[in-house]
Amino acid sequence: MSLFWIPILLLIGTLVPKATEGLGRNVCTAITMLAPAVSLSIIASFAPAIFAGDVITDYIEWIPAIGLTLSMRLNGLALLFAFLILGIGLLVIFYARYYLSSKEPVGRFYGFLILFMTAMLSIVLANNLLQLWMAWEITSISSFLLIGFWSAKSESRKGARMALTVTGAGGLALLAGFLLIGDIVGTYDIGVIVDSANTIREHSLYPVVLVLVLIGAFTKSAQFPFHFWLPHAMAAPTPVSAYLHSATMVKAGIFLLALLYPVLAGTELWFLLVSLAGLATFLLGAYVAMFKHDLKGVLAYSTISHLGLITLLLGLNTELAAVVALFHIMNHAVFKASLFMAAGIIDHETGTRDMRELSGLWRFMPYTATLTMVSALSMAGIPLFNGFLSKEMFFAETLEQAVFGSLSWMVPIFATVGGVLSVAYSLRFIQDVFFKGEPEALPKTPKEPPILMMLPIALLAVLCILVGVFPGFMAGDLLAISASTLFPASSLPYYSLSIWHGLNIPLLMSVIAIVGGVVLYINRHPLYRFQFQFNDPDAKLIFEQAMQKLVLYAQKMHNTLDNESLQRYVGLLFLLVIVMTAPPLIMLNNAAGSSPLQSVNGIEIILAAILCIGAIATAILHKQRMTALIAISVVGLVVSITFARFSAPDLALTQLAVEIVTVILLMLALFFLPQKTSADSAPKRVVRDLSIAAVIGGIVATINYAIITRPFETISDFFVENSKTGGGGTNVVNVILVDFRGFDTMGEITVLGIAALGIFKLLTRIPLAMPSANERGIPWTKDIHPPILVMISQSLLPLALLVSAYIFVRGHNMPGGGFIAGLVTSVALIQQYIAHGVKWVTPRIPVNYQSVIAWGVLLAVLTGVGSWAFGKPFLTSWFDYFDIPFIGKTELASALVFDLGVYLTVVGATLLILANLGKLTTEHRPTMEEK
Amino acid sequence: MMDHLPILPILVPLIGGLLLLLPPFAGIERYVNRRVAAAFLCLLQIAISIALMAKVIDAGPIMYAVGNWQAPFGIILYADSLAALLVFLTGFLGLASTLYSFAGTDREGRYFHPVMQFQLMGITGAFLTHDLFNLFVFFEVLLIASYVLLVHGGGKQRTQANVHYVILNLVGSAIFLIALGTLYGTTGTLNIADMSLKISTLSGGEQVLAKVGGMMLLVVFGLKAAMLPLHFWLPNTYSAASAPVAALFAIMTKVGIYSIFRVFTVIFGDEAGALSNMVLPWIWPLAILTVIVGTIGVLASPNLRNIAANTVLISVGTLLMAFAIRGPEASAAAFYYALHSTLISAVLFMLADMIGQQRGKAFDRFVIAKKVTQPALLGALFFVAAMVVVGLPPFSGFIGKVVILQSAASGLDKALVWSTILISTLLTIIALARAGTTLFWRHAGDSSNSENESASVWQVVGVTLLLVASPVMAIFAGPITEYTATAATQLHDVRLPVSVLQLQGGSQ
Amino acid sequence: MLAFTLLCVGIMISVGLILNLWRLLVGPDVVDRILALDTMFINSIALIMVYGIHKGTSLYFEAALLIAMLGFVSSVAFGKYILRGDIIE
Amino acid sequence: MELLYSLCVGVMTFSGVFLCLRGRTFPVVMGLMMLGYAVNLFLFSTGRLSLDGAAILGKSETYADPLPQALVLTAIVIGFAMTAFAVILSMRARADLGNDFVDGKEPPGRPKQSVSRWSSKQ
Amino acid sequence: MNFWLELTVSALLMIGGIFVLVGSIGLFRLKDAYTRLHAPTKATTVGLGGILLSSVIYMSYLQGYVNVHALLITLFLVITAPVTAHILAKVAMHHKVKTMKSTQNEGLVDKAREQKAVDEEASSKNKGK
Amino acid sequence: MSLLSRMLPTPGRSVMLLVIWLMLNVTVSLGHIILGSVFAIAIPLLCAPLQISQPRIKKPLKALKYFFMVLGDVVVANVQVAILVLGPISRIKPGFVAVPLDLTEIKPITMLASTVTMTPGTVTAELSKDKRYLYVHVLQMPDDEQEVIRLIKDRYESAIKEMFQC
Repeated sequence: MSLFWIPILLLIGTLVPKATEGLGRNVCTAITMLAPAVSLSIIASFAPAIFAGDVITDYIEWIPAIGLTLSMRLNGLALLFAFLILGIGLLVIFYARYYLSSKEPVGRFYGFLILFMTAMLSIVLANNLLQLWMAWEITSISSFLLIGFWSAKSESRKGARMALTVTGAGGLALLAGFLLIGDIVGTYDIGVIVDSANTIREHSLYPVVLVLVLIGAFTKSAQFPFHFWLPHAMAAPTPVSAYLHSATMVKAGIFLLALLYPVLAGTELWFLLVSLAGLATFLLGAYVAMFKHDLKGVLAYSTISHLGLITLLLGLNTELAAVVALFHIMNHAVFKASLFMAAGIIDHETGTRDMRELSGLWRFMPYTATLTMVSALSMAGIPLFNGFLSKEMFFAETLEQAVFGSLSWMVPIFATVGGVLSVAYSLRFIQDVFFKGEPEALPKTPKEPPILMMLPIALLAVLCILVGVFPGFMAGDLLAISASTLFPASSLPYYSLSIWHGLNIPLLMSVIAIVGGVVLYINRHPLYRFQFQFNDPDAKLIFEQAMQKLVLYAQKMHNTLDNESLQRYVGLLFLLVIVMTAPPLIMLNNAAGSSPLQSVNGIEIILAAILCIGAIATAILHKQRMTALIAISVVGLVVSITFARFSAPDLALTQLAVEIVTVILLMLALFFLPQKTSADSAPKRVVRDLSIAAVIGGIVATINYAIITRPFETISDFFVENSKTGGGGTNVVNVILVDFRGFDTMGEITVLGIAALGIFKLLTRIPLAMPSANERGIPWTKDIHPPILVMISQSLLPLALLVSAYIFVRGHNMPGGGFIAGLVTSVALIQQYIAHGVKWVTPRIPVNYQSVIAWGVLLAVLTGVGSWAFGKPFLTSWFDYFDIPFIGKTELASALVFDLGVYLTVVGATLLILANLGKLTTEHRPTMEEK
Repeated sequence: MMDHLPILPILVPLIGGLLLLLPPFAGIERYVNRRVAAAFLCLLQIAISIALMAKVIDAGPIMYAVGNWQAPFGIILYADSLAALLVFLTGFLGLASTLYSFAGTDREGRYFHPVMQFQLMGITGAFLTHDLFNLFVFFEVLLIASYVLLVHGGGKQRTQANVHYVILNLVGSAIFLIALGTLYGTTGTLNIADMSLKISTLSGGEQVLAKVGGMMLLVVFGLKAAMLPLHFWLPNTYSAASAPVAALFAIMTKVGIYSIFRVFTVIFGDEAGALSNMVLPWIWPLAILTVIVGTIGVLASPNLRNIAANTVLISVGTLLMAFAIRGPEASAAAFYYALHSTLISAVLFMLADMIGQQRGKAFDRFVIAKKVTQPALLGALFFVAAMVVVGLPPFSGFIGKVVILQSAASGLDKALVWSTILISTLLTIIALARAGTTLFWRHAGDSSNSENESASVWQVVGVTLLLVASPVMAIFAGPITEYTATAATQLHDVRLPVSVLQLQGGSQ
Repeated sequence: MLAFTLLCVGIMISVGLILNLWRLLVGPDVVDRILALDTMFINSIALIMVYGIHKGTSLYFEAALLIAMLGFVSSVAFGKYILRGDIIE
Repeated sequence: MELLYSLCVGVMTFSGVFLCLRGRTFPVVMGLMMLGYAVNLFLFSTGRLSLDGAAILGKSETYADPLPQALVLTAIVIGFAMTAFAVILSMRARADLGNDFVDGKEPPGRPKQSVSRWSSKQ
Repeated sequence: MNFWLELTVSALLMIGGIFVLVGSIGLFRLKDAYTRLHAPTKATTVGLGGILLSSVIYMSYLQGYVNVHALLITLFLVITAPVTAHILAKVAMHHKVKTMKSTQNEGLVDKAREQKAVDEEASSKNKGK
Repeated sequence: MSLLSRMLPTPGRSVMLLVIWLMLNVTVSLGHIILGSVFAIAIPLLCAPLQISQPRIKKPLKALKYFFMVLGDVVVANVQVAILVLGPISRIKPGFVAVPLDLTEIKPITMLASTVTMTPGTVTAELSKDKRYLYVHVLQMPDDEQEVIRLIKDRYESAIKEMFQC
């Protein structure tokens, strides 16, 4: 049976609860437990092989490009964790069935829980670092969901976010660490990595790797200084805390440390960092736990403390310490899970978790109390309970180690202090809750919970005792086989699991711890007084504030960068052009190239002067918009003369036609815009803009000059040579447009068509205010359609149409073509609109311009498609000469049809724009409902 | 028909879009016809692009000489693995957006579906063409279509955003033409492959001019791609657009990125002599800054659409970084990441819309508001989307991120790229956690009132289509990365288009 | 002789254009500006024709024809704008 | 000649850029137009200036480079479409936003302008 | 080339050129908008006519057949130029531009502006604004 | 209405268009005559909806005569105006006159107005709403304004009247 079945099974199990929610809670719980149970049995079925020393692996190729192979490995360490995860998981599911109130969506809860379980199990089974990381992050995510389960509560949300942020940050560091390891070793396969441990440790990036990995592990395991998220994660429902924050998620970090122990450990740096963090966490957690009034708060800090203890063990430079660490992992999971569940019962039955309100529950819930006390004593490290064993071994190891060189002697002292504290808070837990007077003012009258709710606790408590009494029998093999994975190269160091090792210093330390703890508890009040002088820093508050500050800072930065002013955007665009093009231009020694310059005559100088004056006048007069418009018309006119001057008649025609249409358009729009504006730019801005403009102008002029004074080789000769023979036209420009580069033209008319549609769209239901008088306050004349104008316009129309036909027909051989013809037609029709008005013209031209556009483009495209019938590529032109009687040799060309498409598009587009713009003030204005 | 495969992705949406303007598809009450036709067109487009990919995988890059004029004289379409992939992506995104719009967006104004098709045409054209001026034309097609789509639905915010967007892009187009002119004026050709041959033979002043032209091209493409400091238009524009439009826009920045990859790999790539990789010193800092600014934007965002828009920025920066790292491996990583980031950005825009619809006046702003009507559905969708976008496993984002991170080879690159991307990821997580908890977990009162409509089936279909792509991309990451690796190899082999296009003088 | 005449005429027309531009910029009323622009159209026609004669080609005839046609529309549109604000109504 | 030509292009670019940097829509649109002219002239000249020989076969011995001319033609048309859209958009912006600033709002620190002249007569 | 032909062409050109220039000078010199209207619309018509005529002659000579298409431009101008002038005069009246001091019958401007007939004396005073 | 008259609602215009077409193309080849005829027939048909029906010129010969008369006047006018313009400005005495009209249809009026504008020193400024008066701006006002009115009425208006026979 493949190991992959385990996560797959669980993944399916994720969906089951939601599906079976309707069947009732018991059924749902039972079915939910099925997947973990089956998984557990699968794992168990592998257990004998593992105990026999085998390692079961299994893999599927996934993404070779990034070295991610789905690869599973079940070895001793994984087995230990798998048992913990699935075993305690099952108990928690069972427990949650009673814990959650009937209103709460148990299906969702179970779904999240199983998801988490899947992820956790995937971590321990992963044999590929990237795969492990994937699972690692999913634990963060699913724990986010679980912590935030009671999403209506602010503290849940904040706690969840904090946990996600901290573990997420750690996760990212971890990813970086893993990727580095992958880089160093060349693979992410953990087996190989373990084998090449020396390569890593000797690599120059080893410190970086180590720090990154440790950040990952420490955040997850709530090690100092990343411990602060854990207490706030207590906002989660208690089963979640029992599961995530005792047995599993926080242990993921520890697991990682254990997993990479053979790879990364063994260096000074490792011992220093790990033990320091562990020690600090151990003491800090234990100390703070003393002062927490919330039951879960106590447990949370105690968890932190114990995690610190385990980390410390892993950081001690004795081999046995790592073994002890594993042992304590087991023990801690067992007693802490049961304690959390017990706290949940107390909360559930009394309505509060505040130890200042709780007291004397012994009388109301003796069974619960008994079970709780078993676990709590285990936590305190009292003999006969499992906690004692690992704690005493821990004391022993602190004596053996030499991490801090000559300061190492302090470690046992600190360890003992920690022990004292943990005894004290455990005692407090027992004493304050179950004894010490009568309960008063509780929200609910306490009573025993349902017997089945206590079952998980009972099981765990029994386990505490059993392990505590028969450690070798209960846990020996498992510990041995799991510990052996930490020492792949060598055999396990010698150790013995037993209650009694004789009178020795560790025993003394234990005794000191217990006695000291009792004493401390009895005299706790002075300590409280001392402690409460300090303002208890609320990590949540600080964290939230920090986040808020971060957001505010980001917003401030954002607002400074982006003032939502187009002027800045455009200015930056131009500046970037300057910055990027100026340096190479500076490298250009001489702008002038080698071509001989052409001479200038007076006409050209005058035209150039007009052009420049017109351009500058437009810029200066832009506030008097009408005048500026006239000035820009001049520029357009001279530009088209320039085109004519430099042998481009087609361009001259097009430029002219386009310019006129544009100006008409601008006038139409100007009617709805302010005609004049006052100065609105600060002088500083004007100067700045002028400088930008001047530099850009200079750059463009320089480039232009540099280009046109240099000879070059071009592909154009081909067009000239093939225009007649290959394209069937003598106007090379037109042949390029409709044939050589007809595809461009097709795109171009598409643009025109879309623009027209878009403009129509813009005009639809436009809410416009119209000026009733011009900018001088003179009301508009009442002579809307001067008769003389009407008369002339209508006699001009046939002429204009004829001219446009002429221009169209000759386009292929002479200057002209569909586009210009289209514009001429449009202008002629626009002239009719101007003369007669929309009301008169619209019913007389019963044409849907939108369809004209569509047909125009379609015609052009279909002409292109037509060449497929002859097995030629799109837009392959066809032309031939026919000898028609009386007429003589006549040319027919597909390009003409293409050009007709262009013509139609231009007419349709221009009129769709202009005519509709004119309609705005009439009842023909575009609306959604029309047609 | 198979011979004409490379041009079909351009012609199908074009002809389709035109037909949609004519009876029996035109007219306000015939929207059902339009919808059916539009969906059909998108499916056809996808089918074609799959066929194209299959052919390209089979036979290597193919070219299509429009008008039967050979390179470098005619316009050549050049479909290599990269282009085919992006065409497919475009079609897929188009389908999802179209389906999503059936929920009602398409009826909020005229011409939605036709212009959508034109938009697709412009984008695919830009991906397929191998001619600089034709690229300009297709840029304009896609731009004008995007202008029109952006105002779809009306409203102050859209108009305002459009003003900025249009003006900036018009200036951009002007610069594009100057750049084109400069390059034509020095090399005498417009074909990209041909230009790559000519560029290495330039010397003296011509070389400098070509460099200037190239730099201007970078500015233009940077503007389309929203590279810093030309990114300002993006957040406002994208968050103003209606959801399906914004979703489709997710690919628009990729057009800019694609052009950068194409032009600065083929023309100004390793074989451009003195001009080799001249833009790298610029792209490095700008890419990193783009990510940083995008991240700041994500943190500062007041609503979900803004976050989505800023994640687009981050992805742009990331892709540019991948470009700056250079080499086929980085390019391959970039292509995978581009696929992923495009899809997920689209999802976020759609989700923001769906969530907003159910939150009353607050829409998708991060304030206390009504509870959404369908918390489970939207919550689940959002949650997955958020995981994908920040790059958490097991979705495509994780793989996308890892491939990019892995591709940074040298020490300094690595430090820069890694720290930028990872820190940005963390901050994005923070922002999205904040967003999610506010949108779904903090609410005033219940959603019991009837005015809140629940999400339309079409919306769910559209979003799901895109969202499912992420796990699919993750599951089939093996073959996909293999494909992108091929695409990258083809892109970096500058001689390949020269030989495919049968250009003369490829040897010296 | 012809070449010289052409240059002379060309310069005369250009000088005319400059004078028009002066009027266009100075105004004082919009009428003057429009009138100046209209005159510029006409001068341009003349200039283009002269250029055509100079080159001995009729390729530029259409350009002149179009200026005549479109210039008219443009002037009328300007006039209508001043009179009514709304050109097409 | 070449110098004069590039000078004109430069001046037009200057004017266009300056107008593009204004704060109201109409000048900006005019700036875009102007920039368009400049760019068209620029692009046109990349085929080098040729005084004789329009690219009509049979009309002269040498021909001007026809390719840039064709490109400019396309560019003019596209520019026309874009300008038209920009103009109408600025109109729409005025209608929707109540002013004609490119940013849709008065730049900070400027006195409000009276809008009393505007009535909504049909 | 035939000397006389060249002379004719040159002379026509010269006349045309002079009239074009005169038109522009008129526009430049004249004192009010109304008088300025006269200068260009008239002078340029003949000026252009001369140039076009010379073009017709020259082209016909060059190409060896009668090439009269340049006359079409004149046709266009004959049709359109008066309307332009008319519209511009309307504009001038609309804007009530200043007239030269020596202008006679200024009172007609107001009437013309309102498109009144001359004999609608009574009502025009009250309504005129 | 016969097919012919439906195909050719305005034969005169069609002929004119054909002639213009041939002028444009500078040819009299058969192909162009056929093509031109097609346009000459099609274009008036297409334009028909946009035309307001107006009286037609009944006497083409008179029109031709009128044309040459005006042509002559225009040449003279230009010389006169040129002298005025180039001379001292202070000599110019402009003024307005109102010309009462006998014509009633708008087409003849337009013709008259155009003529007035084209000829020496006069510009049609406005047409009264009831089409009874033509307001004319005169560049150099003779002492008697009736002189101008008489000139316009006798020399041009009557000729136009004859042309249109109304």
